[in-house]
Amino acid sequence: MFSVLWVVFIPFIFAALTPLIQKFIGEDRIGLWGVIAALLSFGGVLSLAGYGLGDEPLYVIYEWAPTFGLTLGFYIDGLSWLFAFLISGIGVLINLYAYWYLHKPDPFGRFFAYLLFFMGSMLGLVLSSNLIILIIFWELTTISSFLLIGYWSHTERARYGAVKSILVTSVGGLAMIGGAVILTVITGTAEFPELIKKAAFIQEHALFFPILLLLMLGAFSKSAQSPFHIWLPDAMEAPTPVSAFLHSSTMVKAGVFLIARVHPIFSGREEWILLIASIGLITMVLGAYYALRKVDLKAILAYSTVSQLGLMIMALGFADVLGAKATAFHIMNHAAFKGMLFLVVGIIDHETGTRDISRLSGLRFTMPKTAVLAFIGAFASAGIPLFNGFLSKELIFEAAYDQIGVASWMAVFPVFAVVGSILTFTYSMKIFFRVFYGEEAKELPKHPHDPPFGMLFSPGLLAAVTVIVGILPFIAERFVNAATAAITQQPADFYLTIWHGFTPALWMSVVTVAIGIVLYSRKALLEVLHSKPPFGLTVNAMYDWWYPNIMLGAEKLIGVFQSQKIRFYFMYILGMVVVLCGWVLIRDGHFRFIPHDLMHAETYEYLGALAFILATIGVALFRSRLAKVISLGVVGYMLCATFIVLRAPDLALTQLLVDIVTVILFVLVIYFLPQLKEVKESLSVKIRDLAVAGLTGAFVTVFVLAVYAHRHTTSVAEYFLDNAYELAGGTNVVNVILVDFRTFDTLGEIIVLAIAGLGVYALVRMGVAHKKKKDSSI
Amino acid sequence: MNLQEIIVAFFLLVGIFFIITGTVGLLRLPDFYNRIHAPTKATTLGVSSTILGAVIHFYGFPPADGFKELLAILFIFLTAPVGAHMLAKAAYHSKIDLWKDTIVDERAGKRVIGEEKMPSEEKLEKEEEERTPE
Amino acid sequence: MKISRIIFHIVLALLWCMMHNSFHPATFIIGYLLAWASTSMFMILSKYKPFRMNIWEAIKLFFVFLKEMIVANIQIAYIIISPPMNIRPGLVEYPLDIKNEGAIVLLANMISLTPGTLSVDIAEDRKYIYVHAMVMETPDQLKQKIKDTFERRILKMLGEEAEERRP
Amino acid sequence: MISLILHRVTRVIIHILLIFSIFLLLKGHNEPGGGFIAGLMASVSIVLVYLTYDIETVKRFMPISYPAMIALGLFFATGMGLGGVVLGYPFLTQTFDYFQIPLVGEIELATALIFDIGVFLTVVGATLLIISSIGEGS
Amino acid sequence: MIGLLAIIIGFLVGTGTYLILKKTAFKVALGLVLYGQAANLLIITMGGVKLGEPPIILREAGISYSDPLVQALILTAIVIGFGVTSYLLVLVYRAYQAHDSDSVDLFEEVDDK
Amino acid sequence: MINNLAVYPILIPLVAAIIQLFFAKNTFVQRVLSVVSSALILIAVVFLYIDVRTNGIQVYWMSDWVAPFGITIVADLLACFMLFLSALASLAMSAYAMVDIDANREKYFHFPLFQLLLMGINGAFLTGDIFNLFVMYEVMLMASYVLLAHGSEARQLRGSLHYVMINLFASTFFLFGIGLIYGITGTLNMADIAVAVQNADPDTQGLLTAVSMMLFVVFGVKTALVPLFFWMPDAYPQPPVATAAMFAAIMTKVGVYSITRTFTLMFPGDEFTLTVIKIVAVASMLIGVLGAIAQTNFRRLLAFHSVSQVGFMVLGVGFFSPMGLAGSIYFVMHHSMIKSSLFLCSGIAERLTGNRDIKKMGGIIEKHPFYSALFLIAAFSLAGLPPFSGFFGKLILLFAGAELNEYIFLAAILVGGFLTLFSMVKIWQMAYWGKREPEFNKVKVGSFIWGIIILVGMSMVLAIFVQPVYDMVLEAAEQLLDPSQYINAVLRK
Amino acid sequence: MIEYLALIILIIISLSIALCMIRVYKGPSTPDRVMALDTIAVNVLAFIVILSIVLGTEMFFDAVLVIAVIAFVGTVAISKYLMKGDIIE
Ligand code: NA
Ligand code: NA
Repeated sequence: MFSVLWVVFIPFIFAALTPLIQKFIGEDRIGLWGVIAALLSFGGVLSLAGYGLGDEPLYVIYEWAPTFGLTLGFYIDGLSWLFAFLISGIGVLINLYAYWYLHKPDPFGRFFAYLLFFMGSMLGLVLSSNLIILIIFWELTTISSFLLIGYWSHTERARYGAVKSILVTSVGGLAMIGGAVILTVITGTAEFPELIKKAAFIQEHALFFPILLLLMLGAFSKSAQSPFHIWLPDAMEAPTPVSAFLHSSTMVKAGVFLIARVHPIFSGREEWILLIASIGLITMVLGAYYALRKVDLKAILAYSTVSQLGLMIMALGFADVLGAKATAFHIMNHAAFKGMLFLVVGIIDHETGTRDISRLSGLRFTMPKTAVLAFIGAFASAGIPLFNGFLSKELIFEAAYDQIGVASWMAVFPVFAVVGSILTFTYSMKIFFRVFYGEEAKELPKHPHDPPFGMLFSPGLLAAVTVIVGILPFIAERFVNAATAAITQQPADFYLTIWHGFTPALWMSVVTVAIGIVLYSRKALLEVLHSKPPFGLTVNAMYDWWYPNIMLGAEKLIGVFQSQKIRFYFMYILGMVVVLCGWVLIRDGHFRFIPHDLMHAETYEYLGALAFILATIGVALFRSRLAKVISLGVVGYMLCATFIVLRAPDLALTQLLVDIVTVILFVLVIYFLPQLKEVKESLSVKIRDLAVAGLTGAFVTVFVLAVYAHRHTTSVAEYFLDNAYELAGGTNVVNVILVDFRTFDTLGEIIVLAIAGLGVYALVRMGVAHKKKKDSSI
Repeated sequence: MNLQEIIVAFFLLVGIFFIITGTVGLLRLPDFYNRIHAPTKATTLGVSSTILGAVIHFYGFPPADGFKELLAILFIFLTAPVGAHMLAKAAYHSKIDLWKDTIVDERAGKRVIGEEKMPSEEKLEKEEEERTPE
Repeated sequence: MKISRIIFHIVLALLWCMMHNSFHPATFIIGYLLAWASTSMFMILSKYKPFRMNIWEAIKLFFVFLKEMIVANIQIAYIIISPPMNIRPGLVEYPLDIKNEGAIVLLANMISLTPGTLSVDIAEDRKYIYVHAMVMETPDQLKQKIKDTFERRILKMLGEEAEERRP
Repeated sequence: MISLILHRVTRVIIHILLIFSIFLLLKGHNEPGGGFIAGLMASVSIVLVYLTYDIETVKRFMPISYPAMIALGLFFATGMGLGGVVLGYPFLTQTFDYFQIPLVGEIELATALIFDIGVFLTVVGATLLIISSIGEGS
Repeated sequence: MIGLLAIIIGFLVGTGTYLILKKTAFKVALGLVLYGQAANLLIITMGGVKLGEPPIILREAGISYSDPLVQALILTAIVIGFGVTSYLLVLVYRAYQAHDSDSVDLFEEVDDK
Repeated sequence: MINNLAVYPILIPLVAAIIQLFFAKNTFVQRVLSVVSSALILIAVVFLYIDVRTNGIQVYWMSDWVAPFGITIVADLLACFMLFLSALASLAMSAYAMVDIDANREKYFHFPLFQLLLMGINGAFLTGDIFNLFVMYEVMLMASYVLLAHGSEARQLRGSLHYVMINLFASTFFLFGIGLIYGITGTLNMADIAVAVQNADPDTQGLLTAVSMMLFVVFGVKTALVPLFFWMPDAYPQPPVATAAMFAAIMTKVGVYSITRTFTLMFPGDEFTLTVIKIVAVASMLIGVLGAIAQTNFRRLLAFHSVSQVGFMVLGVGFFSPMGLAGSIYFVMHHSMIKSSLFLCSGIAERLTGNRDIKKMGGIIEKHPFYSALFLIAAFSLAGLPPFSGFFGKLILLFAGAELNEYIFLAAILVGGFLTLFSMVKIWQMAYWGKREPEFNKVKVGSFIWGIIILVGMSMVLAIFVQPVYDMVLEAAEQLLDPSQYINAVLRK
Repeated sequence: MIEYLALIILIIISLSIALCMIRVYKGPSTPDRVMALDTIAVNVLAFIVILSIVLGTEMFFDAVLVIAVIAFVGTVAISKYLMKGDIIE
């Protein structure tokens, strides 16, 4: 049990300690720290081989947040162990390679911290038994790969690639979260073993397809399936070890892993095949086509990866044992040869200073060792016998061919599998022959030669695996069987051999190679593929359009509302009040004209009200500010009189005093303010303002009357009247309320006043002296 | 209707009479300097007799109590002339013209009131320009 | 000086008592203390030139003023209300005999309180009060009237004699 | 000097106003008035002094720091409340009692008055701080 | 009576609204003062306009008083409104000093340094 | 002796402020008092929480007058959480302010004003009286007005002009609302109002809904919901960063708190109300984040995010289920920590580069990797990426929505999360990535980041211990959904 | 009896206040408006006195006193502004 935690968390812990260790052993040697971490993790994985390759999986759970089905659970079966094995194993090689690859002024410590962080996340992802925990690690790989891709962030391209990768993959990630939450809520669990038990229930559920689609969006975006594939080529801006690690064997396979993981839960229904196999197929063909059109070696490899991932996903989409088996095998093989190819490209880039296929040629003379490696990688990729790629591709052909039996339209799968493979064969040949054959290239940025042993070691090892598995495939049998059993939840017991006899798959391979050779040797045919983009509007162009335009659009949208003109803000608030409250009032029939009985009043009250209203309107009407203030003063007096009429002497006093002080304040401030400019308001603005004013005024009147009609019959005020004298010792109940019953309000009130005072003081005193200060002599 | 009521009524009527003349004067008189005489009337005699009437109403005649109320009269007599004076001075200062039929202006040509010079004449003039309501 | 201040204190204390509607000694003492506190706080504001005052003349002045005010009120009221407005307004320069600033202010305020006349300003050299009157026959008549009704009596009250200083 | 008349009248009336404000403060518990009204009253009267004199003069004869006055006011109000807490009552608990004082008779003393004084001081301090700050700001 | 009061409140709010829709900071401040007064009037209305004695206890039986609680609330509200209004006014004036404009609209320069 | 625990969070800052005012010239005493006050509140809140957990809702009668007549201080679990947050934030801000606030501001009452702000905030969380809530709001707002313009720089003055006006305007509607509530119910005590609302006849119910909508708009303005938020992005970037962080961390939450309280206790949500709340919440979530995307001013961008994040919290209230409310509270906690640390981060970035525009920044990670890492954690937490607190906040809301079959809102949460990530990535790649050899002002970053470390650390605690924290907030949510607990505690003791 | 009279007077006073508003509207100068404001203050004062009679309570007299003693401060402030432009030197 412990070793599971060990495997997952060792890289994290080592990553976190990197800055500290770097201080001790020096930046130059921090790479060794990474290698040690990876080795420790790899050792842990090996120690778990018994579960991964045996019959009984390991399933450990640490409770975390049961409400959300969150358990820190780990599930080690053939599938997850295979992935963990690849991740940690290749991780060791990558760390080793990077130790030689990096050079100043790159910050080494940060690189290895990111790399270990990524490795840990990836291990957590594949080992977790819980869908939500898987997603958590999934997002961690997103974050860490974001940091890795943007490692050379001083270059525009690196930032672009990193941003693109995180944005595109997190679209899927978020969808996945949605799907996982819904799935957890309807089933009550997020544990894969539990979910598998409930597969029938899930497949019956009305939300089956939404959940599947949401989860698959995650898988497709991570595994760069069309149309999400766009991020992967730009992610090649990362240092080559990163590309080799992330984009050959680990991160991009997370999607494949997820599909394999949920295979037993979802694969029973047709939607599965329709969705997954088709997307895989499209991606495979498109990816290979793009790879063929590229001249940058890394770009070729990137699209090649896209294509290969499509191939695997297509096979998983078949939802049968053969597809699962083919995928499992191809995952291994692809990791080996593609990882190696990336490292080789890294070497080429490192030694020649360029990755442009049109500038490179004839490197076999100067870099013979590298050439051998490249040869193995390219031929494995092309699916030539004796290399491992051939074997797994053949299995996929077989699986695809079998689909014809399921439904006749599914003949598209074998047909297009061949088409894709032809393209793959062609670009693989390009990789090797264009770079290593032909005239020896002149004018390269650097003088090429074979790299140091350290850099050759990792690709060399992978090359060995490629060849050995290609020749002696039974070595991989246990791995593949265990993984297949895990994917299909059925015992799997296959033999892997080079020769199956003259099966349809073999003929498909023959056709592939034959047409491939024709295609590669006929330059004219290649030219056709190169020159004309089949459609103008590519997904990439859409992304590039969308990225700045969402900002521009947001700016425009916000600019419309956030006009920085406060009158509109007021109108929004008023509008919201009037609409919400008004709607309820009208709905419930509270909206009526003033009833006659409510209008009963003394004559003097009518006259006073008239004066009040006149004064109120005056505040708005007068043009001179002083006149406005005077009118406001009158309003204050009228309010005072109103308070008297309503038997509120304290209020009348307060209002009077406040009125005077307010008038003085206004006059004081008028002095400092500029003359009111004669702002010509258009008639429509005036009408608008009047309409808004009238509407709100009427609304408040109606609201007040409606509430008054339903006024309380008893209130707490009676208590105050009853007890003010006996219990609080005062006859002025208002004052008693202020200083006794509700002292805290009064305390708050004077605090407000105190702050206002201090605030004004600070405001006036702290300001920079106003340049155009009025001549103080006046 | 007893004597006290009669006295109260008398004072109230006198009060309201002067108050209303004050208002009428405020409306009718031709220029600011004439108009300002009107409120003086309302404040002095009008308000005093109103208050007196009220005091008698509440406390009898002669009032045995209600000194506080009477204090209001004192306050008015203290403050009213100052307000009127300040306002008139300000008006004169801001060059508000005397009525065309004013018979004499012995201060003409000596417009400067007080020690200091006029503040910003333009400013006040502008204020004047704007005084017509919309 | 002391005495005038004490008198002022007493007046203030009496006002305090009036506010309370109570002339209880305790109230008075509290009022006196408050008056003392207030005048001490605003020391500068409480410095008065000492002057003697004839109480009898003061009372007489008060009633004369009352009479004048009532008469003027009625006159002016009549003018305001009568349909043809018989006003003869003017701004006159009223020459002062009084020297004491406090007394000048007293006079000026009396003028203002009497309807129909208003002190617009006191000249810088304290020699004139500028009076706006609503009705006057001639400026001299108006000045004479002010002199006779108010200024002389004020001077009397202060125990001074009016210099003959005809305008 | 803006006006002799204003000067002279202010000299007299300021004391009346202040005393009146104290009157409003003290009787607020039983009749209209109270700390806030009294505070504003006192503020207005001192504003009158500001209007009559210039700021420098007022500063000279009234060397009061308004921020300190505010602090003092808050101190009174809060301190009164805390007094209750110390004695085991909730914050801001008020009490009152009637006392016989020779010569004066029965008077009521309420802790509310202390609170009201706090209100008074804060209001005066804040209002005057505002007005004098603007005045000075010119 | 209540009808009249409601109409007055409506006018205060309406006028206040008209003013706050203006461009001049000073007018907006005026409008807000009117709004505050409307609020005060509204609250006292809600205490009822049944018009008893002012809430100063006369210690006699059978007297009905007007609602003291609303009055206390309004007093608090007036004070708070006064404090905020004063601060706002000074802010208006200081903002004018700083930018030489008493418009309420913000400028670009406010956005970024 | 009575138990004064509930009133300490109000009392401590008040007393501290008064003492600080007396020590107006001694800034050292003021600084120390600031930190001490926050620490004391924090301790008091922890004890208060324990008290509430063991003895139920704590009710404190101010001035010794029983409810509903006097002002009642009520500490329930929600209030405790909010108090905890405000104390935590103020502690972090005080630590930051020690090095950030300039002498001039210190001289002009920065510290006492801050304490009074805190008092207003805590008062708003604790009060059980609707009018007192208004008063506490005003204390808080008044202090915030002053702190916002404190320093009187030109752009501050103008920025705060809108802020003051809008809030004054909204406060008026608050008063309208209180008046109308009193008119209908005849009481101001929130528990008493709740009883009155329960007993109201059907004819009056509609009126009460209308009044509650008015309050919703008021709180919506204060908490900056769409379409009421426009004042906020111009205001919050203006003051010193410690102040801005406090505003962002706690002040907007007061509005959320009030909405929660109003629509759980006084006007328990009906169909119409909840629909309105949810629509407004979603609009805020999306429009707020779009606003953030449009900005390049660091602080404005963060301010816009608050609009969006508040939408998440209010959405939880709109769900009106235990899980929804729990999610809302959790989100409030997460956001107050994360948003304030982001603001503090922006302050450091400004100091380093002398700029507020991220376009003019770059390469911070090269020189200050640790500080950059703190920012990154906070940024990704805000964006809701796991394993940070924001992820769990969102997760709880997602679960709540899924349980109620509110799939549209689920989608909105996810879209909002994506756009948030977009904008955070934008900051990161513009300001922290970039130049290889950046040139910065001399800043002792080490002395600034303690506040950030506290806050980010707490948010990590929130994330790691999500289950216990969730259990705690769920308890609070259940308490909210059972208003009788509150009512009984207040009205019958 | 007196109450009836007082009621009539009240009507007259409120009419008077309304009429004063005409002067506020017409101006034409600021001092005219201030004067109208002053007159309104006086009218309100009288209004309160008379209303006290109608209602039979003396509780409003403090307001009377305050108007009497305070109203002129506003006038002084505006006057000083008109005179000097600056109301506090
Ligand atoms: Na930049
Ligand atoms: Na940059």
